[in-house]
Amino acid sequence: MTFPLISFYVFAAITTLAALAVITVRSPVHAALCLVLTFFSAACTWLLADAEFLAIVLVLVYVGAVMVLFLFVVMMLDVDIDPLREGFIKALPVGLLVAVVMLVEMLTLIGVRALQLPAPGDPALAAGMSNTQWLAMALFSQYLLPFEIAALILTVAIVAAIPLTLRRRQGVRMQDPARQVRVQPGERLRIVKMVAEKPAPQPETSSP
Amino acid sequence: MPASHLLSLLIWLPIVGAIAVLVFGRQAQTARWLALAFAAATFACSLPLWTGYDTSGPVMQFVENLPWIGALHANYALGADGISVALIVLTTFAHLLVVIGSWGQIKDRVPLYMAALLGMEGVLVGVFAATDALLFYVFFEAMLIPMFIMIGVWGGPRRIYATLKFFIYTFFGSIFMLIALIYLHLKTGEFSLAAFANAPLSSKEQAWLFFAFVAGFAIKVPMWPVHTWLPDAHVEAPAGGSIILAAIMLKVGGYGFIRFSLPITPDASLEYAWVMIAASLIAIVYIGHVALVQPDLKKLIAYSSVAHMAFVTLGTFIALALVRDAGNAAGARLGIQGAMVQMISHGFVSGALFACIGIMYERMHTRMIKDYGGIGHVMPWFGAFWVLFAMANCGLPGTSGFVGEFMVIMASFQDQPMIAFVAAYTLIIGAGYSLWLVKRIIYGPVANDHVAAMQPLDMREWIVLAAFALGVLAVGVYPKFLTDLMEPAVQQIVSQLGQAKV
Amino acid sequence: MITLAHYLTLGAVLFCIAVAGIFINRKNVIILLMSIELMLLAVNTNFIAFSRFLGDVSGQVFVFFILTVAAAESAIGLAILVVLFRNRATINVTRIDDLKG
Amino acid sequence: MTLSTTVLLLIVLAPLAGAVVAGLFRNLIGRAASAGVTIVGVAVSCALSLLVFYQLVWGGATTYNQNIYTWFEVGPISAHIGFLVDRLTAMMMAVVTFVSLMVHIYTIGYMADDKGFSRFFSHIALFTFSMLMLVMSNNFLQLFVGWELVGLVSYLLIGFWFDRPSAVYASLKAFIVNRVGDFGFILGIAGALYWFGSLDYASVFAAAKAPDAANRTVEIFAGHPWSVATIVCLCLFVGAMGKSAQAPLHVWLPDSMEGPTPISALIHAATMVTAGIFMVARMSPLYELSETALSFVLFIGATTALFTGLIGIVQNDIKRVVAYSTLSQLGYMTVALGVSAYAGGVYHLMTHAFFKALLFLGAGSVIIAMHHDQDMRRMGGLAKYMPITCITMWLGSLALVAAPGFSGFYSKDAIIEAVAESHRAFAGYAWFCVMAGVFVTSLYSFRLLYMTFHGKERFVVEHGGHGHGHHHHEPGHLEHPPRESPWVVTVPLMLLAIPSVVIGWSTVGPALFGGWFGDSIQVLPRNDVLGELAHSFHGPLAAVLHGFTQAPFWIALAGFVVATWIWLYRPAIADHAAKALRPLYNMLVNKYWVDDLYRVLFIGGGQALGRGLWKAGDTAVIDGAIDGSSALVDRTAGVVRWVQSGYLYHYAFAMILGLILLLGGLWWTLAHAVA
Repeated sequence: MTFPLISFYVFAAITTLAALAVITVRSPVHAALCLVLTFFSAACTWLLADAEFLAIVLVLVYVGAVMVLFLFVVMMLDVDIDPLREGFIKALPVGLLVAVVMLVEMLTLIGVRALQLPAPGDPALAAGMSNTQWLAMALFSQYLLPFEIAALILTVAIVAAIPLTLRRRQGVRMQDPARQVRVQPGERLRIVKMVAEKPAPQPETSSP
Repeated sequence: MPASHLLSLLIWLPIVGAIAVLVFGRQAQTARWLALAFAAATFACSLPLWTGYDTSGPVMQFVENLPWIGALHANYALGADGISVALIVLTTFAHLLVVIGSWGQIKDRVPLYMAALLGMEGVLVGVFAATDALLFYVFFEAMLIPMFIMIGVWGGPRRIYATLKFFIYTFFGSIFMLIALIYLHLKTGEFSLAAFANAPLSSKEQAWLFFAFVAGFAIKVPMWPVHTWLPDAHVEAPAGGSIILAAIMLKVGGYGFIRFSLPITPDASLEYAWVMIAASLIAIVYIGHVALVQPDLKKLIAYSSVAHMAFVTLGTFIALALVRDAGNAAGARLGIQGAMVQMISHGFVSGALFACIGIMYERMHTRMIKDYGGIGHVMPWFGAFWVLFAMANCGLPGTSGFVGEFMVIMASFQDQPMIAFVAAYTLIIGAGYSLWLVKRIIYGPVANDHVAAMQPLDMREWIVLAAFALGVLAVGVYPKFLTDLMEPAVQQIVSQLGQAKV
Repeated sequence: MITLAHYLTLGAVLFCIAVAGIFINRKNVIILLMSIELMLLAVNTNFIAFSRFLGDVSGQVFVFFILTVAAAESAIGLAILVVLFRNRATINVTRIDDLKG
Repeated sequence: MTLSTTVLLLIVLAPLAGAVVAGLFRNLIGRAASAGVTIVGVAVSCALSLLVFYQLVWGGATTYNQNIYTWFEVGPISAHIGFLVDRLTAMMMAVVTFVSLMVHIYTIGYMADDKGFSRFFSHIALFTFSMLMLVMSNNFLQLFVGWELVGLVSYLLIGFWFDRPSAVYASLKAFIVNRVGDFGFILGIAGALYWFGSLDYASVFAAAKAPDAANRTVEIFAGHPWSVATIVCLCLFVGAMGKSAQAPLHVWLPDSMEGPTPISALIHAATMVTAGIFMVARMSPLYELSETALSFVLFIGATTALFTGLIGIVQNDIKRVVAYSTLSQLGYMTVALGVSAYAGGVYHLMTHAFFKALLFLGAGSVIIAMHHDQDMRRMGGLAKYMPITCITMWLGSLALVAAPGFSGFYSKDAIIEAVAESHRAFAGYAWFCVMAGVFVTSLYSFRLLYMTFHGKERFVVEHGGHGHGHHHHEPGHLEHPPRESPWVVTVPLMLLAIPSVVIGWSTVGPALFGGWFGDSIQVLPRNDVLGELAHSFHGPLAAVLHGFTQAPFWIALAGFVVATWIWLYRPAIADHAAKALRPLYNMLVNKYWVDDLYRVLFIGGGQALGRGLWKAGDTAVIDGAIDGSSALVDRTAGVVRWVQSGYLYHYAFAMILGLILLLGGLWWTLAHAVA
């Protein structure tokens, strides 16, 4: 029982428990916070696998950005929790059964016992560089195009999220420069044809 | 050779035109003029095809070949023999007339309509020009889209039913064709028609392929008993759509039989020729009688189209039986020539009849025969055109309708006089339904006030009908220009038919 | 000694928890989204482990991409959620059945 | 010396040019010019035809047989447009163009008030063109083209007054009955092309001369060898039966009288209806090969000759009497063909063309005088009002009943004697029919003359003062007394009367017995009945004297006496006879119920069949199957669509379940693979 192994067990246990909490706690806010914990401890297990860069990215991006976004949304929406919890108990046995069956299948299929292979030396160190450098070498040479595309996808996602949530409120007076530029003279001035003088009003023929 | 991109030009010019009409044709009038310009230009460009086809040269001319999908060995391969040339010129001719004829008939969403027409034109030319099976298939299916739009948007009250029936019916058939093409591709590794024709195939393979092709083409022709989509589609289609459908689209089926079934599966075609001949004969008699009692003008003409197209399949498969069973190559050539002339002729005649119905519908907004009567009094020119086209429809000598029927009857007599006997029944029943129709709508006293108020033909309608009449008479009086054009192709087909694959 | 099996087991456990989460929280879209994030985490863990134990950088590169796409996905997913809540005033999945055939 | 192609082309194209100009530009050039241009066209054609006739008969010109242009050419099979001009053709051309010219002139008077005046001229000129194409053809294809084109013009002209439903009905009937004939005709052509290898007359006839031509057989139904020549001849004759209105395809001709009278004279008496006779004569080399076919021809001709004549006796419409007489005379011509006396048939065709055109035009003249009333029961005593019409009609009728010396005598007498000479099957039956026919002919001809021109006036003249212009009158009431028709009407009558009387004198010898037709008509020696008759022929005058001693003359005389007695002196007898012989009378008035039978059987049956196939076949079975399969898909989809609940978590479950199944499947497979 080495130190890394003990650390791994600890972090793995925290991860698992936190994940269980995510799916069972009542309040979405708590669930989000548990998810943060899950991610954080998972990042620690990644560190144990010498994937420093990705572990940090997971913490920064997920814990720092995505989970905050979750929290933000959850707290912004005034969600009535009770109807959403309906059927929780009823579905619990089925959910557990499915999960357990799947877990057994997976572990058996993967042949976990057969994969007790010890870790070889750190490939990054073997290559004489840090993990971050090692990853960057691959990313900016062999995977440059996918990298660029990923960047594009992120940008598109940001741009798409804005119009999705953008709300045009009725009755708000705003300037629209595009329409101001597009305007045609005909829309501004209407010339009406009419006689120059009004005809004299007919004398009313009053009936007795 | 400078003219070698002519076929590409004929395919893409109208398609570019369609886009141009959509982009620039916001105003209905602009769209019309633009469409007319493109249709006229395409027609003008198709004339060199006809004049430039050298009947003493190789059979396939104006050949183009560019790699298209490298992994599949599919090529953008075009070429035209006499049959293709005739059909392409017919296509451009009919589209030009339809653009003119639809001038005032379509008032709603003109740019889209004109674009659909032009798109249709390009695709149809592509069908007739493709010498690569995959390219053919793409055009074959693309053809459905503009027609789907035309019937679905400008159609009559039951247009949704009709479009669905039309689309699913024809699509159903062509899926089998696609399977056959894929099979042939796996077998030969190519998509070129010439490779398919040379592929060695066992008789069992041929039988499967034959019926797959029949499923695709018989529905398109349409042959009895898969004809029922046609009357429904015609009834709901706008006049222009009907003209294109009857004059050009049905020809794709007959063309397919000649291009695919006969060269690729000659032995299976021979084995099952009797099925095709029997179906054709049934169509001639059965459909003739059904046409007789239709209360709806368009249905009547649609059914008569089915009966006339039966001559195309009859001539095609009689030729096969003749050359293989009796070694009668002369008779076989007569049969195929007859079938091809019948296709061209039917293009003129049915196109003209649907144009006439469109003109009547525009004035009366009814297609029921009983609402008409005595039109000859109020529209004398129109009456004369009607009588001419009705006579062509029943195969009067001197009109185009006669030539094909005559050749096919002559050819089928050589195979088996009883076949000719049944086929010649069209003389009687064709005259029956065509002229009885004339009697009810053109002749007799003026039926009602609406008929009395019908306006005589305007200049534009007159030009359309006169152009069709010219075509009908030209083919009828001097068919040699047509038969000479197609003779090398027919000769090649017949010589291919003579060789068994197994 | 940490072996590959440890990581894979952790991944499988996380994944199955996520599956169970989907089952038992089927009405709450937010928890559903969170479960999906958990699944992705499980997958990423596997990738990292394989990358480490096979000495191949591709696994880590993939994790990188998955993180990117998952971030994009959750951004869009949450945006949709907001719009959904604005229009329906609920995030109850049982009330969202417009796709019913 | 050979004939000039230019001249022949001019003969054909001059009427066509007239027709096109008058047809397409009639609004531009007006009525008079339309009539003028067509008359000029036909006159040119007539003059040149007579020139060709002269060149062939006296000028020593050889037979002309050339193609003008190729219609189509498919391998060894080619079809041409070309001319074959020999004496048979030349005679037909002369007759057609001459009668046509007369009719054109006559039309100016007859159609003077009709608004379709120009259209009518363009149609009859077109008819002249078509008929010339037919007779001048040198191949089967062009024959068929002309054959159908004359049918087309006949259709257009019968339905000329197309606001009359009866006329439109008659035109449709004529066309479709003719189409039944054409149905056989085209099969005959196909047979000739297949078995004799060509569409050209010359090649076909050459092939028919081959020694084994008569013995070639074909098994259309296995086990029944049929002679090829018989099939071809019978099929072709079906065409002739349609065009020449032989029973049972005769029904269209009486109805065709709905058309204007000039075309009744031109098309339905003198020219078009004789096309069938001409065709069979032209095909004589083929027909000589088949005894069976000729016997069939003989039987049909004899039946038509007698039984249609009988109907003529009970008709009251003046034109219908003449129409039935035409049917009967066409029967005579067919009989002549049936006994291989082709020259006799064609000769009767020629004389008949003149006198029957005369009779029709005369009837038309009477109809003009009676203000387009055609019922003979409202005529009588017209002789004093219209002497020229009366005299010419008498001359025509005498020719028709074969009074010795008149043209009809020579032709008809020859036919009767030829039948007597023949030993073919049905010759006895035919002899009875033609002899009885002589009596019948005499009866209806004189009945017509008496009812129209003699006896009591049965119309009422209302002397003017109403000022009603064209008010519709009671039948039989005239505004003013009938008067003789204008010169454009009477001149053609007189011009036609001349050949009706005299043409037999000079032509009978060469035409019937002198081998005048040369190679155009070929008769096997054993069938040559006219050759037999030639031995007893000693010139036209002797023939007349001989005629007085023969049975036909006395039979005709008996008819004359009976007709005179009944219709001139004792009109009541006719009614008594009609009452006494009620069933017979009914049968004749109803035309043996043939029309009614056809109406029920073919029109009703065809429509019922169509309706049945449409409703039961198309709608119920085919569309039923198609809509049924789509309904099946619809129903299946309706059942399985609950799967698509729309709930996200259902889809998620499905995915997870699928995943579990997949993993389980993989597990199972691996376990087995290891084991």
